[in-house]
Amino acid sequence: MTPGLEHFLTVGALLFCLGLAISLSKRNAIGVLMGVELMLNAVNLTLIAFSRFTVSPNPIAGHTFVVFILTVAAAEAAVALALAVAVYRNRETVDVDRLNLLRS
Amino acid sequence: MTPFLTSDRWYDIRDLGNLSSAILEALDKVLPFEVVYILAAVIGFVASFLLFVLPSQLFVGVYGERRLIGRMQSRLGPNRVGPFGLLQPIADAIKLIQKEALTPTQADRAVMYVAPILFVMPAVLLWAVIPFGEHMVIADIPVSLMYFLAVSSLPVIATFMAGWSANNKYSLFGAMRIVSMVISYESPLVLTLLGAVVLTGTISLSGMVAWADEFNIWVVFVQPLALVIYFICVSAELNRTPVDIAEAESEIVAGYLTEYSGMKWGLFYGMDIGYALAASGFITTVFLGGWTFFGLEAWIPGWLIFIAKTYLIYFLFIWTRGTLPRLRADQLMAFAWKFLLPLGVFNLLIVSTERMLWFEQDYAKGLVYVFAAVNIALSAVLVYVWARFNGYRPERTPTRPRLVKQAGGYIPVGERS
Amino acid sequence: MMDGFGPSLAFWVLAAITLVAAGGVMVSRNLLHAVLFLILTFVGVAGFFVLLSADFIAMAQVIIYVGAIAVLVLFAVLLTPRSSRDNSETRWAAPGILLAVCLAAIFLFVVHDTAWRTVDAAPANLSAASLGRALLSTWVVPFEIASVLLTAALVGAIMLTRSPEEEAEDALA
Amino acid sequence: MSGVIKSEPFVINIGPQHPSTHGVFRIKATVDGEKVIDAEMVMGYLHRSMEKLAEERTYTQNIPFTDRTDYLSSMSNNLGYCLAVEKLAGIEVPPRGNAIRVIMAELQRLASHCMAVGAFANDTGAWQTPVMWAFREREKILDIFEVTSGARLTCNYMRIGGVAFDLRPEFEPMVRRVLRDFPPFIDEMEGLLSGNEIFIARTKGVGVLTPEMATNASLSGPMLRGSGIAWDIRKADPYCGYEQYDFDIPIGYNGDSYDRFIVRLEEMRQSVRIIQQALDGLPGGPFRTEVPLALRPPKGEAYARIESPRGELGYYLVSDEGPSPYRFHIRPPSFINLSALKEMTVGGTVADAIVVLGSIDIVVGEIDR
Repeated sequence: MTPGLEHFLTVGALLFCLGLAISLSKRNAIGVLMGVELMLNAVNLTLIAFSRFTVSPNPIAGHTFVVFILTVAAAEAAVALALAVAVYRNRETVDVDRLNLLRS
Repeated sequence: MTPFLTSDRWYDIRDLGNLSSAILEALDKVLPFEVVYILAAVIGFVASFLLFVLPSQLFVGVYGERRLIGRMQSRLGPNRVGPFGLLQPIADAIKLIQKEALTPTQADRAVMYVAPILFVMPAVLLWAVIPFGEHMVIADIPVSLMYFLAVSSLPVIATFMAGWSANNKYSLFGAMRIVSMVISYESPLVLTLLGAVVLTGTISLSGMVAWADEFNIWVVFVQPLALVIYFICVSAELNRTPVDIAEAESEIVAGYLTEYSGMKWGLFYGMDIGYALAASGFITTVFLGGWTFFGLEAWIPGWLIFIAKTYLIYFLFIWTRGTLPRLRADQLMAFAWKFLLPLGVFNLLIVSTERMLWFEQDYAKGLVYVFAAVNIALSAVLVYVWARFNGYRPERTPTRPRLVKQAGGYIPVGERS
Repeated sequence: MMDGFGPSLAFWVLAAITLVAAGGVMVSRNLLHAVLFLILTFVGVAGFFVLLSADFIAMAQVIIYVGAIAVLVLFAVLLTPRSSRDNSETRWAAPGILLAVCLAAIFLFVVHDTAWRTVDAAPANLSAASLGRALLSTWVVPFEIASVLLTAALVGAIMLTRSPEEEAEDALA
Repeated sequence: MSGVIKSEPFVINIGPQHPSTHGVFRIKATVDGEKVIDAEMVMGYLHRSMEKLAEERTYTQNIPFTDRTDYLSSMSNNLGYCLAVEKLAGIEVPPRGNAIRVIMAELQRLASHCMAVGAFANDTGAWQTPVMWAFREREKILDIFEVTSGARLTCNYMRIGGVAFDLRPEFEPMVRRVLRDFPPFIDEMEGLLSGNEIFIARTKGVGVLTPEMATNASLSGPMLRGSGIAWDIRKADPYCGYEQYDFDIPIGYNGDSYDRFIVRLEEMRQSVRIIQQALDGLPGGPFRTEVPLALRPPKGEAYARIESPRGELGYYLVSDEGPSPYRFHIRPPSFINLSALKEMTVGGTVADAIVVLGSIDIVVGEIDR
């Protein structure tokens, strides 16, 4: 079967949902971050697939979006990991269930 | 289709010799075009592997390096197996294959098995985009410089896996060090290459060679600082002495390789050389004009020039390895962030300005020679000034101790005895 | 245009690799294994980009995700202690997974129910050069903002991870 | 040390099997990331109970034991022991014997410092090149020892009352060749390492010993001189006629590893000067005072000390008029110098700890005896 737009979009959707499931269900803050990265990747895949397959006067726009997402993902990963390390240093844990300082 | 598959310049074996071209032309008449095309690519790959990669690996990488280092250290080096010890690498390989591949009980077995394989794959893939000569490139993709950078960032993962999976503290040290070092050295590395890219206006390696051919000047003359920084960064990424902190023998035994034995260790060892050779080839292509030599390539085959230049750069790797002590991990970090990165930014600024000037002069051919002269002077000044700014004070470190005639107590510095 | 055996095979192999690796991130108990699976996913997505004629983006994906982000994640894992390196689920795992499954169903329905207007031939100007031109003409303001964002993230990450001793050292200096 | 990586503290064993511990020595280091926060020295892997064994053997039979304590400077160890016995029994050594002893001790210092400097460079990561260069020069000295005493490493050459054999005719040209080759070699090492920015970065300010710390730990030798203290037994308490020779004591500036390194290099220059003078003024006459083989020194005790390549090497002997010593004790410089290791390593990185250990120049045979 020849892969078309639907195929790429399906992979992107599945990847996104897997990322969502990971980020919602993982206990470890770094695990949550990995889920977020997977979701971003899925979005990138979808954007590139659209830019390649759909009729558009300016198909490079999809690529531009992906470049920005890459940038944001790098910044997000750096800050999130710094947060995880800082949280670990202060609370001795990166378990998101136990980061409940605000609970009465 | 994809740019990888549609590029019309695949590896062309016809440049290598008349015999193979005759065979291929004969085949062309009986077989469909695509089959001959793919056949030529396969033969080209195998030929380049047999003619360059394998001999380089074994006889320049293993034998030549050991022999040269031996001479630098006033010993003979391998000289027993075969004529001049030339078969030593093969004897080593046989020995390594015979050895038992040990795995520690508490190790992460799967990861430990996969790591050497993952380490080998990128080393082979790297050669795909290096042009050995005119049309002699396996995949002439438009983003080959990016491809090289991308693929050469993969072995880090393998070395990390190796270091982490062995469940040995020294290995873990090696893994931590290599991860932190790669984070630090990736940025100056890419920044300096950006200098070369801005100057030549292409991210295709063939395009860079073509630029050098067109303007009759190598990138290194216009970008001397970029080559120096790139060489240091790539040594750091490849774990070559003086920056081999991830497998620093005198500190952490063998770093991530501590628990490896047999051919699994041999793969790491051999591919270390493979990466250094690939990096030499990359430097040759980007900075030294690849297979061109100011018109000499009309008489000498281009691939011979390319190999000669590659070995010359590889000799530099061997030379630094035989001479210099090793920096400490935190000093290396500081060196990357405080010294190389700002210099890379300066370099990029300079070359961007020049490119702008050049654009306004409609890419006049003579102007690039002026840039070369300016840049060489400017680089020397920049390095010196920036080093002084970073606290480089050689005159404050006396190389001779004080001398006193009489035994006695403590003599404070500055007091005459 | 995606005809021929090669691209089809590549697509199915890449899809299998990517999704299985993403599933590996979900199910592996060891956090380090999860990161390694994540890296495999990134490489698979890069392969998709190559298949979609986005060669520059593919290379950038490998350099940034595999070379930088994954290495950062590995580093963060090493900096947290061995005891907290498990990758187990929280108490709220079941609703989260349920939500993801529902969302997947919706997505798949939308994807397959819409009549996409697609072209067969790849657009001509998807090269790195045109991307660079677009970034520095049409999209120059977001481009500059992105660079500011990166700088802010760099500074922020450094400030977040400084230990009290280092602050004290700097206060003395 | 703000640039180092931190993690949870864990214990790492540097040694007993480690490329840089110069023998079977072990540092149990507690590290936080790369930073050493605690270090415990574990020794005794090479203990051979020499001090007790020596009480069962005659005074002359004990000389080979002293070869095997500091096996990198056996001549100096022979000399220290013989001096102690001579002091105990009141034996005079003829001038020729003394001059030969001085030449041998200084040659031994050259050989030992070659090893120290080369191994230290190896510890900083200069992969094998300096150590091979140093071995090339050391080889010439070992050849001299072989010609003179018949052995290269464990020479067993000194005797109570002098030396075992007279010098052979080949001796003088061989020593002259060493004297000719050594100053260029030292300059070469200086060019390769002393001015090397990486080497300076690795060693400068690493393992700093203040003069107070050095004296409190009763250090000696290049360790003490590196901290800027002008102390040399050859000057302070001359033996074997060292007072006749003209030489200087090199002293360092800050007491870091780099200073200890340049002090060792300079000591090699001074040793060349001493050998030159001793060889030029080599007196004739007997090379040994004849002493009975089963020597029974009068009741009493004696302590003789010399400046071995590693520092103050002392031998303490108690005699009960028997044929063997009642008590035999060695003050090994390596062992005493090692006592400052913890202070120097804690707070640095693992890589620094290796450099510091290399700069102490230990010989495990001497530590464990």
